[in-house]
Amino acid sequence: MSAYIAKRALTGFATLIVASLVVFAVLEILPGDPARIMLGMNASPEALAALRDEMGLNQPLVTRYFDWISGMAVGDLGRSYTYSTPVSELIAERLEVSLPLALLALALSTLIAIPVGVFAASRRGQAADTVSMGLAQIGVAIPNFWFALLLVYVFAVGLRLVPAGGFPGWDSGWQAMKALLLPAVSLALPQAAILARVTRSAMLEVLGEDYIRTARAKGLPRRTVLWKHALQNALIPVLTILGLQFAFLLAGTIIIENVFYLPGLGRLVFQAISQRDLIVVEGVVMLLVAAVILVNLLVDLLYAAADPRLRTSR
Amino acid sequence: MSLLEIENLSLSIGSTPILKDIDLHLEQGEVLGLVGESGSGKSMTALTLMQLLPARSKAAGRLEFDGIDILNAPEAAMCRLRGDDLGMVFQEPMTALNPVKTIGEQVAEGIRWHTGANRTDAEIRARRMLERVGLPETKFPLTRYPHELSGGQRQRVVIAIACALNPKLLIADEPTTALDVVLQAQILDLLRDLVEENRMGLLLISHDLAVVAQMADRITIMRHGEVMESGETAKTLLEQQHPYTRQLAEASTHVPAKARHMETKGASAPLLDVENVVRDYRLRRRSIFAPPGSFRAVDGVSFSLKPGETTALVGRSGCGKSTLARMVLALDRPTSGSILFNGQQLENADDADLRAARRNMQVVFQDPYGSFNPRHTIERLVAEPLHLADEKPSREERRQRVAEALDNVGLPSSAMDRYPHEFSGGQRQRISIARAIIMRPKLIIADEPVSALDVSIRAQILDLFAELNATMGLACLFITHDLTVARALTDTVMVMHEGRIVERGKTGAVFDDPQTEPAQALVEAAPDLERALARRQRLMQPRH
Amino acid sequence: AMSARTDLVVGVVLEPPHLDPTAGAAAAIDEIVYANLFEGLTRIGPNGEVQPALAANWTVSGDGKSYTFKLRENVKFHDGTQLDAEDVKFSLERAMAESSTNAQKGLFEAIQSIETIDPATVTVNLKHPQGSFLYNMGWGDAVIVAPESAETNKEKPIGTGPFKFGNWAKGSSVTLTRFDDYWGDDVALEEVEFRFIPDAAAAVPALLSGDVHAFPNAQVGDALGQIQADPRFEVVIGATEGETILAMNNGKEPFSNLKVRQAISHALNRDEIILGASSGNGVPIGSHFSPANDAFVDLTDLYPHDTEKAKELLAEAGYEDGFKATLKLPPPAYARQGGEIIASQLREIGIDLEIIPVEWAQWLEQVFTNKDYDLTIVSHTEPNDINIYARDDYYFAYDNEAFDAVIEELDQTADPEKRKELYAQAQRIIADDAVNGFLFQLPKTGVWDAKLNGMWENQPIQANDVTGVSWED
Amino acid sequence: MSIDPVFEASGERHILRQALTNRSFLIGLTITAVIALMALISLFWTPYDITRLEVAQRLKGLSLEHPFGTDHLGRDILSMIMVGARNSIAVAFVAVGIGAGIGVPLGAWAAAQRGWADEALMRLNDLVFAFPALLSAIMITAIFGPGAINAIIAIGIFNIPVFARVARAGALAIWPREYILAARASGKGKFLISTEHILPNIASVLLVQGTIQFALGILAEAGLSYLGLGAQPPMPSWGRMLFDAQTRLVVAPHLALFPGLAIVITVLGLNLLGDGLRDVLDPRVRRER
Ligand SMILES: Nc1ncnc2c1ncn2[C@@H]1O[C@H](COP(=O)(O)OP(=O)(O)OP(=O)(O)O)[C@@H](O)[C@H]1O
Ligand SMILES: Nc1ncnc2c1ncn2[C@@H]1O[C@H](COP(=O)(O)OP(=O)(O)OP(=O)(O)O)[C@@H](O)[C@H]1O
Ligand SMILES: [Mg+2]
Ligand SMILES: [Mg+2]
Repeated sequence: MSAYIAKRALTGFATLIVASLVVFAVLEILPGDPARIMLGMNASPEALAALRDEMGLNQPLVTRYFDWISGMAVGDLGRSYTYSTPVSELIAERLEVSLPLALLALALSTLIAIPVGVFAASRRGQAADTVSMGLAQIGVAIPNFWFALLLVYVFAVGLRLVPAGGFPGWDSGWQAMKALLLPAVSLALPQAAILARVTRSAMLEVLGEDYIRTARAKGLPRRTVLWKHALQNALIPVLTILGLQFAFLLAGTIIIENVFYLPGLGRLVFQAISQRDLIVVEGVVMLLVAAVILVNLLVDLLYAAADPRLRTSR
Repeated sequence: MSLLEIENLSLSIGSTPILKDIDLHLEQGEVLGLVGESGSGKSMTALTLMQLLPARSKAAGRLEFDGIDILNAPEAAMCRLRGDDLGMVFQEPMTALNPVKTIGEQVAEGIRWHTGANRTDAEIRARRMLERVGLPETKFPLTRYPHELSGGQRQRVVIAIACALNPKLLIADEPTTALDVVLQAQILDLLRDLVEENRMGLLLISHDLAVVAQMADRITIMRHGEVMESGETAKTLLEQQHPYTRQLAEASTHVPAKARHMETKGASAPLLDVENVVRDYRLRRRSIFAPPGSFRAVDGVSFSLKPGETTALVGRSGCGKSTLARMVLALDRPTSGSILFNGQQLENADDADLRAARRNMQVVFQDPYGSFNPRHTIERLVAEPLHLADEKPSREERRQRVAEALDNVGLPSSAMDRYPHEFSGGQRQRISIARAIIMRPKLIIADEPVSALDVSIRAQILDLFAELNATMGLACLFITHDLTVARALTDTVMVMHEGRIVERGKTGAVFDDPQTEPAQALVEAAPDLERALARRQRLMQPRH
Repeated sequence: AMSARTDLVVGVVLEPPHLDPTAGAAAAIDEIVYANLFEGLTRIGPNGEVQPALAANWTVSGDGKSYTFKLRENVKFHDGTQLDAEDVKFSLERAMAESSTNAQKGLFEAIQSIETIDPATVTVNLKHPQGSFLYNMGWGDAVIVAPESAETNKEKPIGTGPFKFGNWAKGSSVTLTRFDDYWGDDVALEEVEFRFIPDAAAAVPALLSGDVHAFPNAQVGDALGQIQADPRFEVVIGATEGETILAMNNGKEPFSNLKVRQAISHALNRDEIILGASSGNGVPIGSHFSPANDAFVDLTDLYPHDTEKAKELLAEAGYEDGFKATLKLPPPAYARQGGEIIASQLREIGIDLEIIPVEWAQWLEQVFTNKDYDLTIVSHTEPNDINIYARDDYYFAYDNEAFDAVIEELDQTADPEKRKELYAQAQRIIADDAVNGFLFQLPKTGVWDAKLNGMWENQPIQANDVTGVSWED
Repeated sequence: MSIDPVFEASGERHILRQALTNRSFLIGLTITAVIALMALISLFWTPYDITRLEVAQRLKGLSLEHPFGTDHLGRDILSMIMVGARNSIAVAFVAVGIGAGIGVPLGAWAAAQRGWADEALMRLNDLVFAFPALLSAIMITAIFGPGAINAIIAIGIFNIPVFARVARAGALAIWPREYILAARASGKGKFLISTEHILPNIASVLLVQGTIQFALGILAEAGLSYLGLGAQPPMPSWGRMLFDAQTRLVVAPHLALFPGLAIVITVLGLNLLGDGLRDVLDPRVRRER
């Protein structure tokens, strides 16, 4: 097992290197001069040149790449052009919002979707199945930003139960939690819908397996069979989707963070791209790539936890 | 009162009638064999008993088990019954166990549910039961997962689950079909022991008359959802009063008329010459630093085949038969050794060089359905090897040749424009044989060509092989685990064990007097209807 | 009785890159710190007038080349140090220096030298008289900082204002808190949070849900009508210094042709543009000058909306069948929506525009720096910036010696009346030349809680001075 | 030798009958057809010319002249929805085309080749997957400028690994089948086998995946447009209409309602169609991702 992890770490590392090259190259051809953007329309050419120098933009490409990479190796992601603070600090601050948000959304969608999926599968073809899967279909079809706006108008503007957006910081405790509620729900809805459908179809597949019949032949009642025998077997495809979702949630919050003006990673990177704060973009993208790799590894380890057949075969 | 009494049982699924007026009864300590061709309703009868029928099923009639009216029993009552007084062993040991739970859990689960025992007590009982079916704690701890067991071992676990609480009735639905003959014999022994020990009733479902003859006191023969005949095993099978019983018995002992091909001229050069062939499968590395391990599936096999000669390759499951066949077909490359076919070296040839060899060598696989692309018409399927012809045949020519090949296997040319799913199993296997012979090859390799088929269909296909061998002078390498088939079709036989050929010779000679231990085990375990009946008759004599 | 609330949440669109107004151009910096945290010698009042700030008063020498400022007593920086003349000298010299990163170095160009007479008196000597000097000293870029803290002001600003820096939750908000040792009258508010809400769509619910109390410059578009009707809110449409123009590349065929530019000017229907691009708010302009300014001349009638006239002029210029051109649009709504309307208006006279939306980064590079454009729409928000038409190499590619002369004279003139006249002249020249299509003055749509007093109505400079704001009981 | 009777009905009619009794399929097909028809009609006719702005008529509510009202520039929203359908569908369609056109051959090739080619492709897939799709789409539009074409490229690129994966998984499941062995025994090479046997057998899985990606493409276009990076004026798309509507929700909710519903209904229709197709085409094929 540890050898397996080592191998995965190695390929993950290689992926990171390739990713760093890609990111660096892509950002290099991004039009727009960061210095110009920082100084605005009426900046003098000398001021521009001075700033470019200060930002290290005049150095040769290769030098800059290796500077960046070697910095990253020791945890130094460079300094943001626009904020002139270390990128790692910026990212850490934003993660305080994005990570809990993603986890909350993930928890919400999992807690809703899996019971719904199991329930629907156990009543295949009955009204409960049709209704819950119909809702899931609609959930998948609704653009999440549209749903988010509806939520804001109902729960923030209309009922005033939660703030319409913004994030007061974790010092404010419950308030912070409240601020993340609507964003998490709007992120979780389509995810839950997808997950519910995957759970249902995985369950249906498992319920047709011979060992379910064996379990029933032991005299176990239906419900016990459903939860104790079927669910764990249906977990593999569900885990796959969960893994994909987490990566999506961490990065895909750009739109939702915009709707709720949350100071998260998604908005940081969105803003950084439009302001050509390349070093920040690079840092965030590398972080996300690393997160995806890590989550994939985690999912694979969870596979093994869910299915003993996968434990020894590697 | 009988343990199980079934009267006028009918079953329909949706609007399709499945069972019609079934009558059955079974006493304590008795073994009842339920036989019939595929789809005759054997499994459905069993599932009705367990009340585990598919959705939209409707059963009517009287079904009484141990005084309980099963058809009208509520689900809760059935839950109490299943796994306690009523145990069932299903057909497929590979899939009958939950892959994510340990065998201990799976055996103990039923015990806990029915007796309310705590985990430790249940595990103690589970352990005892597993020991009983031949899985001792020392070698097979409760913490094993199903995938860590072989097929036969898994089937033992399934039996342990079914018998954990000493049921009054055990239903075994084809408990051995997925196992090789040696394993089959072991499982049957086990079942017999359990019956004797606990005076358990056993409903043994099988399509194999030999197996049933060996095991059952009484036998019931089904066809199309109806009971054809039932009675004492030996009597029923020997007297064969019902025409269907006769048909079934004949088919299962069928030996093609040995209209043997022209005598093999001893002097002729071998068609196929396999020399010291080895095939290693690489196993996954255990760690990045350790060298990858390997598994030797075929280990130094040499043999040769003359034109027109038929040879059987027999052996237990997993001994390397298919691997060897794939190498001879040049679909797989040997790790070492050489294969000479028709004067051409195969082991290192590339696709272009192989065209000539392929033209003279074709294959028939076990599963007639799986060997067709379901989306192609029969014409296209049968014509596939024409790809090897030097000149691309015209459309008419192609149809002509396909029609000819179909005719050779006894199918009308109207079959050409249809799709595989529109044919029965036997017909499909004919089609795949048609494909194999369309290029008029010199050698056909048949990898278990009849083991997926029903007894009656099997007989037809065996006849076809015998006929083709006689009329076309085909050489044939016949891979099978069924000794009857080998005996019926082939001149010589090779017995394979763990990758090696351990014994070879004239078919009759080897089977009548096996010399090596693996060959002996095979012959001994092979169920044989006539022998079983003879023994049964001997046993019954004193009672008369 | 219940005491009035002392907290305030102000919504602003952009987050500043840092908080040092003397080291960055971003208006977002001034919008938080100007007058609240940092003060200069003078300050700009709510209507654009120059008021005393750290300088209690001043005298100007007869030749207009020397200003002597008398500093207030007992002014403390937030770190407790005392303000004196040396600090003023340091601040101005730092801004003027070669290595200075001050974004508006032009403000200090005229300064010859700075003398400290005594701890409370400073004299600034100019190279030549400069009419706008006192105004210039009121800019955010000219605030007074202390030598000890100058370098760390970006992250932890130390000024002399009534509010001191509290906390900056990056991406979210900046909080200022009351400075108890302030030299002037105490402010009513304890704490002011500037919350960043970049998305126009988010601003409306933020306001309606009560999360944000005031948007000095609300970009709420058409929702404004709704908010206006709501008694909970006060809506004040004020003026800004933002002239919205349809900029033309005067250096490129066919826009180098006066008749073509005039034809375009005639084809524009300002009312429709203001309605569609700015929800009907905004004052039409006929030249590059703010109607809020004293020196404003209304030139909107010079090229009234007249499609026939426009077609005629186009024909005279040799484009009977019109022509194709591109219109590059930066992200703001006024540009993107205005662009669609203008494209549809110019199509009426046969000019077929291809709309190319660009990001700011691309706009700056392609349009502003490389002059690679035909037409574009943009708002020039710097105050009194008509002089950009005199710049060589500016992106309009406009060159008129007569105009340059007027601007030069303006620069040397201190007399208000004379200046006014010169401004009028300048406005007329560029209007006659139809350098650009002059559209409208960006409105400052202030929206705030009706119980809030003392918010600025206009935006003479980019700042949100909340020193006079208080809640009604 | 006796000749067996050949029985049972032909397969084609079977599929048609299945299709006509499958509820998801029928509903999905109807919705999709209506939307497609609407887009098609908009090529020749719309109730109003959307290139002519009547700013004075802006933000009108629902009325007989304008059943869905007018937008902020006075255009008829019904006409906008019709033309927007065209653009939204075109973007999603071409993006799926790019994804399938490149991804399917790649996936089939990897499955046929196995070994290093397979490994390399899968790692490449992982790499693309590792980049957050939306983020990369933003970068692509940052390089080439926002616009429908670039949205297509951005969405298309992220469809490639999806199709490659599905094709590879499907092909891997088919390769060990006996009929492939039979075809190899008939001397057919990897290319012929892939085109003759593998692709037709994974076509239904791909078709189903295609409808899913199509639906996702419409959502992705809407998302990009919502950030102002999708279709650009004067070209309407549903996403862009929502983008324009967001600031006007309180005054003119119909601006967001109709394009939003259009998206929901279309995506719903496509999903239903996909689900239905899966049942109709191959009830036995297991769902693969
Ligand atoms: N779920 C089902 N729905 C409809 N018909 C079914 C279903 N399961 C089985 N059948 C039909 O019921 C009949 C009896 O099937 P059953 O499984 O009992 O046959 P069997 O005798 O066990 O055959 P085999 O030897 O192949 O196991 C067959 O014709 C089969 O097609
Ligand atoms: N690709 C492979 N990698 C590793 N081991 C393999 C592979 N294919 C087959 N084996 C192993 O090689 C041995 C021989 O397999 P083969 O398929 O030739 O058996 P067989 O004699 O045909 O058995 P059966 O009668 O069950 O078909 C088995 O133990 C099998 O597990
Ligand atoms: Mg059966
Ligand atoms: Mg085999």
